Amino acid sequence: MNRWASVAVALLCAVLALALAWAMWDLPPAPVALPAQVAGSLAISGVEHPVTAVLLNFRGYDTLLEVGVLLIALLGMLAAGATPERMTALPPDPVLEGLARLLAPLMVLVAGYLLWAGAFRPGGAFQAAAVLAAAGVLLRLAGPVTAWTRPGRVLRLALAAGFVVFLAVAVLGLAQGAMLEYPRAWAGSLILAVEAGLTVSLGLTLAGLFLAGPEIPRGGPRT
Amino acid sequence: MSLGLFYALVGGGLFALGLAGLILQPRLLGKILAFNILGSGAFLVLVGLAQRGGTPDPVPQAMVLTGIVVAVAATALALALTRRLADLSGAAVLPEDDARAPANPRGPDGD
Amino acid sequence: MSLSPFDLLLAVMLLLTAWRALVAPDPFRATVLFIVFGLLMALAWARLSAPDIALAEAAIGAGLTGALLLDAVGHLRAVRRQSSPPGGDKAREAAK
Amino acid sequence: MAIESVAPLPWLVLLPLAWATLSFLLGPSRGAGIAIVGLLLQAGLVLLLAWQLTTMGTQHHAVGGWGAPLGIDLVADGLSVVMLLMTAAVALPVAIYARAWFVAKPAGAAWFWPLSGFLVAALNGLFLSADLFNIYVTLELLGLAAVGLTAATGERRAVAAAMRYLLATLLGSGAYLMGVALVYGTYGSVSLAVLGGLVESLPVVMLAAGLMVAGMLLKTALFPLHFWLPPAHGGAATPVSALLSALVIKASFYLALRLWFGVFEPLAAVSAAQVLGALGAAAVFWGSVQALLQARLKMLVAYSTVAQVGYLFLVFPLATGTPAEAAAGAWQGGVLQAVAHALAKAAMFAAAGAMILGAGSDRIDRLGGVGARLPLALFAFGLAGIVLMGLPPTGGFATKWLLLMAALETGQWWWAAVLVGGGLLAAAYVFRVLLAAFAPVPEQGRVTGVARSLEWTAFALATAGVLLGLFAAHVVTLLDVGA
Repeated sequence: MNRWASVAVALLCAVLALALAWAMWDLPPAPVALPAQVAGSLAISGVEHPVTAVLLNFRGYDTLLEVGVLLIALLGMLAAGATPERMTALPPDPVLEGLARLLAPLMVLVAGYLLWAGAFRPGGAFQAAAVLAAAGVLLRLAGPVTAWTRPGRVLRLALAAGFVVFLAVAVLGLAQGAMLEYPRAWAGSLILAVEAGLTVSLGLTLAGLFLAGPEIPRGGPRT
Repeated sequence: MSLGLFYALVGGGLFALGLAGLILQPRLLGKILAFNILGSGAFLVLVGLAQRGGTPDPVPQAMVLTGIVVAVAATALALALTRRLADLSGAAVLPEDDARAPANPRGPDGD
Repeated sequence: MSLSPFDLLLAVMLLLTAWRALVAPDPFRATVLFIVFGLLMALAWARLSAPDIALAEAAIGAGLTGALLLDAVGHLRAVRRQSSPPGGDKAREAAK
Repeated sequence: MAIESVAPLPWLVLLPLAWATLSFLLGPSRGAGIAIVGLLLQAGLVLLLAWQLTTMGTQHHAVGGWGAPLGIDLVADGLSVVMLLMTAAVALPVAIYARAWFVAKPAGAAWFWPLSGFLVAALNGLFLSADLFNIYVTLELLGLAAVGLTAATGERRAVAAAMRYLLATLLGSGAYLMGVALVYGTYGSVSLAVLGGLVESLPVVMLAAGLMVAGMLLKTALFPLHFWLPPAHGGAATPVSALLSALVIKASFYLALRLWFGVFEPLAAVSAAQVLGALGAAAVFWGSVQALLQARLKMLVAYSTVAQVGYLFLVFPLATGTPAEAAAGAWQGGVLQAVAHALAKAAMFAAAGAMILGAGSDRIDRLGGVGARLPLALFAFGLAGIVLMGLPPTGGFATKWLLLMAALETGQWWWAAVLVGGGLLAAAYVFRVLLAAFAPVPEQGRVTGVARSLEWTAFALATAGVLLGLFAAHVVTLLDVGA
């Protein structure tokens, strides 16, 4: 792009920023107050933490599709293909490996705590999954876990498990009258089941986003 | 000015910055960073503007959590494609002259 | 909660790191700046009474995205080193 | 189970998600069978839904039992159902085509089935959603699935095209998300039903509408934002090209239509509509001329999509601020154009794929002998071409007729000139292919036969595009439900 076009783009973006600021300035209060509605229905949502209630109950459908987004991102990466001959284990690094073997179980523990805590305070499946994924990445960097291009049957099952549980709960809800409608008495346990499934699958998927790539170069070019 | 509105304004600035970066950055890695900054800007507006009255609103907060996961998924896919492209062509820019895109009116593959 | 000098500083830092990450010529430097940006975002979320997002942003936005970016930067460097000898097949293909 | 107790709305999303997951669990390159069964069931569900619509009117489903604005609503009105019918009518034949295609050409087969299942689920979800943020999630699901499918052959050209496509689609949904953020901030809800009674002409809403519509223009590849489309649609595996060109760009067009003539109607300006129409006209000419200049068959078909997208945007000047009757005609013409193009373009890509497979090259000047060896594929290509030209009695004719009438009734004759000129240019690029295919076999080349199902599905799709013209009145009746 030539210089003048770049300047024009930069100027237009600056104008956009100013327009946004001007438009947001001094808005009257919103006519619909959802926080009050969330608070009103929180008691029958099955969880005590409002964000978790929105994420897995009131707008659980968004979350269902979002798990699908993660899965297809992974599928897209696998489909685009990492060159198979690059798929080898990294040379072991004893210090890093020792650290990883120490930290990984600890991280799994933290993930478990976050998952359990999500019902009544900040935390939940996504944060727990992120910690699990971090453990996976660490193990990958340290050497014990190898990259994969074509996940085997067990891994595929583990990757999809959270989504399958979520889908099953969505279908189960249809018996109540609507997709993803939890029976009142079971809402809490069903949400916890969904979250547990999601933690494992999302953790693996997030780690997979990292592991599905070609190997990490270390110390100069490889053949 | 309320805290919410203040961060919404910052979000507007980040969005515009990301937009400019996405268009002007020739390198793919730069474009991917720009997309993430653009997204962060939109997230700040979503939560900030909704909370301009001072009360926390769990609904946009949950939406942003969804959005962050979507963004990391998109970023991972973009990086995988960038690496694949670099493996195949030896460069981390879009081939031919359309690194100048998206103002380029003509697609590649004119051969 | 009302606006404090800390918020002003945070806003300036957010815009500045975002700007620097976008204009940095070196990909590694740009990525590090982006990770700093992600951590600052986590602080902003905490200020907006959104601890859930702050946690997710730190873990996913800065942590995982950062790891992915650093990994990609390393890979791209290795590729460039491999394909840099003049007249290599890949270089010729890229020039086509 | 009694047929009345089946709720098609949630199942239209759950069913493709289920077969996508199942085919993922089965493993690489597996799942064609369950996909076809799933799409057959889906076709049945959509027909059931269409029947419910004509007898009982607009259908609703409150996900989670909460109802908007706390929960997310699914709503099927006439427009949604026509789009769902289009999706089912294209996806099923393309799946049958893909099954045979990947036997002949395995490149890109590994994760085609799960990715296309998610793609179909995203399309259905988008057409049914009545919630702006939920639509954002379906848009991302759709975009990433489409990009993954584009890149799946793993060739340099395809990966570069996928990357460009990804950046365009992410920018489009980023702009859309910003619009959603502004709308939520202003009104405190993202439910289309709630917003319908609230939206007024505030600067912040104007900005939101502008960002959202601009994002959709980029995703629909309206000239001059079409730079990403030809390499992506031309470079992907052929069944993928068919899905992308026929369906994926229609999703963002649908959303632009839904927003412009729905929640944002109070702000729709005649001047902005004229600009969209002008871009559409430019797309028709630019895309057609580029199609004429292409050396490769699939690139020609891809540029034809750029041109055909142009017609879609003539709806905006013809139905904004014009008398109700003319506006209704233009609206019907625009939606019919989306459907007619979906059928014809899927047919055209399918036929082109069969011809390329037979000729062993995708260069138009090497197509000699195809006419004699693969007459059915060439016939399907020609039929699809006739639909795109807009000759009677095809679906293309019905759409052009409706748009032409609206142009004349509103005194905007210049759009009529675009319709006629575009048809002539389409004829030129279609005949270019037909002439090349009827040429004798080149010296060293020889044309081989291809699987019968490749030719038959192309023919079926093209025939559907023709028949659409005869059943246009039914489609229009359906479209009017809840409008």
